[in-house]
Amino acid sequence: MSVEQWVFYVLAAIAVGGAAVTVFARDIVRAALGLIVALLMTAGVFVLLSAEVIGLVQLLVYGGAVAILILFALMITRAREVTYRLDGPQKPLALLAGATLAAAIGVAVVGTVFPTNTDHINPVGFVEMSTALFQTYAVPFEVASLVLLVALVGAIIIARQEERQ
Amino acid sequence: MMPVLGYWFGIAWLDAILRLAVIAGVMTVVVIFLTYAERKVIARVQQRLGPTRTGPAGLLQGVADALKLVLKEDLRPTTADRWVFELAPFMVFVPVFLTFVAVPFTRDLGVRFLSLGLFYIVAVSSLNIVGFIMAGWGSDNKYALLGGVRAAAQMISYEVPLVLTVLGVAMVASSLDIRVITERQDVVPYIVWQPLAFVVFIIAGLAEMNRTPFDIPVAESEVVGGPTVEYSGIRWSFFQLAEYSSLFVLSALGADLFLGGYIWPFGSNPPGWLQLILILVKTSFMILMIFWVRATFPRLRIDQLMSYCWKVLIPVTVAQLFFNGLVLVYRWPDILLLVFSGALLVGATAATAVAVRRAARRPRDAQAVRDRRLQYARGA
Amino acid sequence: MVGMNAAWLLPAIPAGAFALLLLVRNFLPRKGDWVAIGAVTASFVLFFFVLHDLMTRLGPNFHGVSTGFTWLKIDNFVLRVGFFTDPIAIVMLAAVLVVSLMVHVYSTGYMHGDSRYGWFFTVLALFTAAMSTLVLADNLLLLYVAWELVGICSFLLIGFWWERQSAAEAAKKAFVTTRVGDVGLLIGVILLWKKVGTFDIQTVLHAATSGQIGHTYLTVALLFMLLGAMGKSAQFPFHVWLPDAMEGPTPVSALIHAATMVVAGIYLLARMLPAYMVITGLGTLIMVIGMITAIGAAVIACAQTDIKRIIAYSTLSNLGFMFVAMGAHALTGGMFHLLTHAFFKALLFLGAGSVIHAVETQEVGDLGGLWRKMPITMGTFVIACLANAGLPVFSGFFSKDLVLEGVMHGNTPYYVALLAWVFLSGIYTARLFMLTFFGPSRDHHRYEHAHESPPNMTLPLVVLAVLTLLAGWLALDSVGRALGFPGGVGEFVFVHEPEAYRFSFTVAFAATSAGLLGVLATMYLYWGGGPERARRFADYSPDVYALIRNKFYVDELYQAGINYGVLGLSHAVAWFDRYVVNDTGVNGTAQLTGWLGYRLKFLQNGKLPTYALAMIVGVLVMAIVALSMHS
Amino acid sequence: MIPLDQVLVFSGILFALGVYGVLTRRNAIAILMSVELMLTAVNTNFIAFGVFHRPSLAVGLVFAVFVITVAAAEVGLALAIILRIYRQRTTANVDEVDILKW
Repeated sequence: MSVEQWVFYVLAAIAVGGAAVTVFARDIVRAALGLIVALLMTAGVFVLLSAEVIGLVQLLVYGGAVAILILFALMITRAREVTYRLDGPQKPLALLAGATLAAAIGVAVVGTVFPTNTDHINPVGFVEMSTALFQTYAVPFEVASLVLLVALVGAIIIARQEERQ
Repeated sequence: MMPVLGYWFGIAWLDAILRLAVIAGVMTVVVIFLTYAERKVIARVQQRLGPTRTGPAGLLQGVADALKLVLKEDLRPTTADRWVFELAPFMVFVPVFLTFVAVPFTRDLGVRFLSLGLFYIVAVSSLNIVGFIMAGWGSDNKYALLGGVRAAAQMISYEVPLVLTVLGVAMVASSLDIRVITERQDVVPYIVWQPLAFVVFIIAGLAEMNRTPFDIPVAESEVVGGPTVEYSGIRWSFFQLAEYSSLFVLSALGADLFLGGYIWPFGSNPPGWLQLILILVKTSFMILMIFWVRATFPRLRIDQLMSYCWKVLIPVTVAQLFFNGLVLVYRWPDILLLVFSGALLVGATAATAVAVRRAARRPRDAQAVRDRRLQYARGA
Repeated sequence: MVGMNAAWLLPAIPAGAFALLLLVRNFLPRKGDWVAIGAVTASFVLFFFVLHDLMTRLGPNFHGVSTGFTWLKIDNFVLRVGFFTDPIAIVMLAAVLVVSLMVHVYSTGYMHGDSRYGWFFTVLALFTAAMSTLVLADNLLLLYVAWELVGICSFLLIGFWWERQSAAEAAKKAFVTTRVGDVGLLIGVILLWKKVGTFDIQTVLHAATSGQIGHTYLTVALLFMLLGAMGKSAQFPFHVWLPDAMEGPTPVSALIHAATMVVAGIYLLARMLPAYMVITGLGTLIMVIGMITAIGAAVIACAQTDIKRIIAYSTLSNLGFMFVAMGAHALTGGMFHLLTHAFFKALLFLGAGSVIHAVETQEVGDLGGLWRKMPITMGTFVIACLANAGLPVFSGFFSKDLVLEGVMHGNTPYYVALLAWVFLSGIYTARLFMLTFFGPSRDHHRYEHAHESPPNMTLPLVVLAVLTLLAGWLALDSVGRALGFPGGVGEFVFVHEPEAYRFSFTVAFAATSAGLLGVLATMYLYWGGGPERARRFADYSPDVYALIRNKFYVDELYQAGINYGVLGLSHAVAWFDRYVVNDTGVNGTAQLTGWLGYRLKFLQNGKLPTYALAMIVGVLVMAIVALSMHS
Repeated sequence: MIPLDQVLVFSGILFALGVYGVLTRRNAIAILMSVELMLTAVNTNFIAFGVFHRPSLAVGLVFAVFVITVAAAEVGLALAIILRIYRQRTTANVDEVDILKW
């Protein structure tokens, strides 16, 4: 077992732990902190998979995003609710569904023979990826940026308080 | 690879540990010196003497402070969230520590030379926002929480112009490798081609580091130290460590990106000692400038801070990026970079000045803003 | 030169007139009656061009000419509006157009001052168009459409005075009764189409005669078509609607319920005769049905007192006679009788209408001695009566002889029965005109008031009387040749080979003596003093008289069937509908849905996590199914 | 060298945890966090398939970029909506935002 694999196990374990905190924690800020742990470790996994760019993008985007999430959580969660039960009444069912889903995915992964040779990683170079992003998929990229812009404008319009209230 | 810090013993994990140790040591020394330097510089600006007693000319003042902090009791409020409270200083410090990894000091001196170094620094440096929030929330203290929220809002906002200025330089150099960027400046440093980027870089950097005039999150007169209010001893020292380390890293990065780093003005490959001197001089220049700003400007209000970021800095930096793109794609002469960037700088300065003067003439504006904020706080 | 390719214009012109009148009749002078008359006249003139063209082409290998256009096209199935012109159609068309024209003209007088004068002509125009289409149709579907259209016209015109309860009832009765037959026709058409794959009549006939259609299948299809013919031609047991149809205006009775529409059934049989000839038993069946209708109607006619009903039963009787002719495959005679009957029966009706117009009653018991007041009507009426009685020289004589001769070969019992029918015809015909025009006037007030009809009513009478006098002579070869036909009617209308009319002295003598006997006996009964002798004669057997007087109680039988059978069934169905369909089915479904909705609505609790859970469960089920299907 | 299926199992666990969080959380922000978790799991899959496929597919990485973009847009809009709801109903509890029920 190579060092890389050990590193992967450690990262994955921490990530799953963070994710568990995200979904099981009773406190929303802790949940958010668990989320950032999970996301950072996943970014580490990306780097291990030699997708450094995506890993860094993940850091860049989610560092800020999670901070914002926490801000909002603090802002709109009433004080008595911070320690209030975060979970709804359908917890057992949700647990069952989640477990079944994990089992189904596991069975599917184990039972699938992947068509191409998957015995080692083929790194995607930065230049190669940029070419794909800005030339081959330039139009989808532009559309994605447009989506982002529209979402931004929409968010502003939705969130803005009416002037005459 | 670099000969100074090459593969020691040829063992990867040992190598990594050694490097971390070196970073920690260097940073500690640098921070101790910087605290002393700041106190001295500001004292001089304010026509005081500053620390003089400890050691020759007070040189050991920093060491003494550090010792005191380490020895002090590490307090924790009983209602604080234990894990969050205790991990927050590390969450603030680690990203700075990680940014240190990618900064080249000379051609051969540096922890790691990454081809995506600039991107890496930008990505990692954004993480310490979370640390401030953790500190603010975990302390279970109103001022701390307020400070943490302020820090988050400010740092997220100013990250955008910071990234955009860095991106401008990266465009001109057409690389994300900091060494490559530095070595493209063997003739003309990028401060010439991108004066606006340089100015915005310093401003946004100040905001990122919560330094005056953007020290709103930690303002003693408002939130009594903000997120760090409940910290003491070794944990508080980590905040200090993080602040001065990031000051140092950012200055070094600014020197590399805008001032020609370890090369300019001595051609493409000056000798190693000269490179070290060059980078130290330029970093010191940056640091001194930041101290100078701190000693000069009063603190801004948070709404002014936000308006300045979203209404001035981001538009002009985006415009600069756009012009850079035009010049680079159509291969116009480089002088146009200076023309556009300079024009934008002048325009932004003029606009800011006009806005400041107008705001000063309308005191009711501030009152109105305060009223609205009160209204909002009451849940209206 | 306008010829047979213009045959489509014959229905098209009245159809155009109908459309015009339907839209703007109230804005036209005289409510647009001239439009209808002009259209029919135009068709009538055009008819002669078609006839001329047909005669130039007539020959041993000539079957007919088909013109028209595509109606609709579905894949390779083409439906045509096609017009098929052959001698059979021409004979029928002659009857239709002549009588229609006469009735149109007559109606300007008879219907004068009626509140729905324009509407009357509108429907008449539609009827003329529809009837021409029916006659000329080259495919069964178009024929069926026209068949229903004339049914509609009949319905509208019987119920023309729908303010009268009896008229509305009669219209409904006619419509419902013929509908039974129409459905049969539709089924027959569909059956034939399913087998042959086309509606084209000639193709169907060819398929039938060449044995492409199995005999059992063909028999069933033809029996259904026979049902249609029986309904339209009011054969027993569907005959009940025709006497009641006399509630309509008299010109309508003349046109639709004597001369044209009711013989559509005969025409259908004539058109499909080659197919009917394939199945041996069908001819006998048709003959039996026709014979029952003919004799029964003739007997009933002897005891009726309503002048129009007597003529209506006479019509029924003649229709039965034509059915017998068709059943005996005496096509030539049947079609010829159709033509002559159209003339003299229309004449009878129009004469009766003239009388009714004058005295405003239909009861023969209130009439009498009118010959002094209305000489023209009387003259033409007598001619029509003599033709109906089948006395020599008049057209009925020739056509009847032609049929009798056709029947006589190998069908002696039917021949004898038909001689009895001729006798009965003589009786009721003589009774009719004796009671109407001779003897003392039984209602003085009405007698005083009576007057001859205006010229626009008497002119058609005269024209039809002339036709009644002369049309019969067409049977003779020499007369036919002189007029330009290849021969007499026998040469003109035939199925397999021309059958030239050979005047048979035996048949003529037997028939004439039978008719004459009936006439003379009746004249004796009613001569001079009125109906006393006849009443005494009836009193010999009051039961039998009552039976005949009440039309063998067929209507009552039907009414009982409706009362007990249909209404009983309706009650059962209504119960089923109310409790099973409505309460359990409709309301039950609604209540079940409502109850379920009330229960299930709580699933829609507005909480997003619930919805998300449902979604995930769905995805999981699909995933598990997919996985288990793969492994 | 990490085997592909281990990465996939890892992402599957993350995804399942995210699903559980979406189903069980009542606070809208917490639900949003769980959704982020699911998106990251999906991204892991994209990248894994992208790099393990031979010849390597830049498409997987490009897709990951798009997913992150859309996730950012989604977070922005969702937060705006949550903020709006909070202003109207003074709660971010999705159980209490159920006026669309029967």
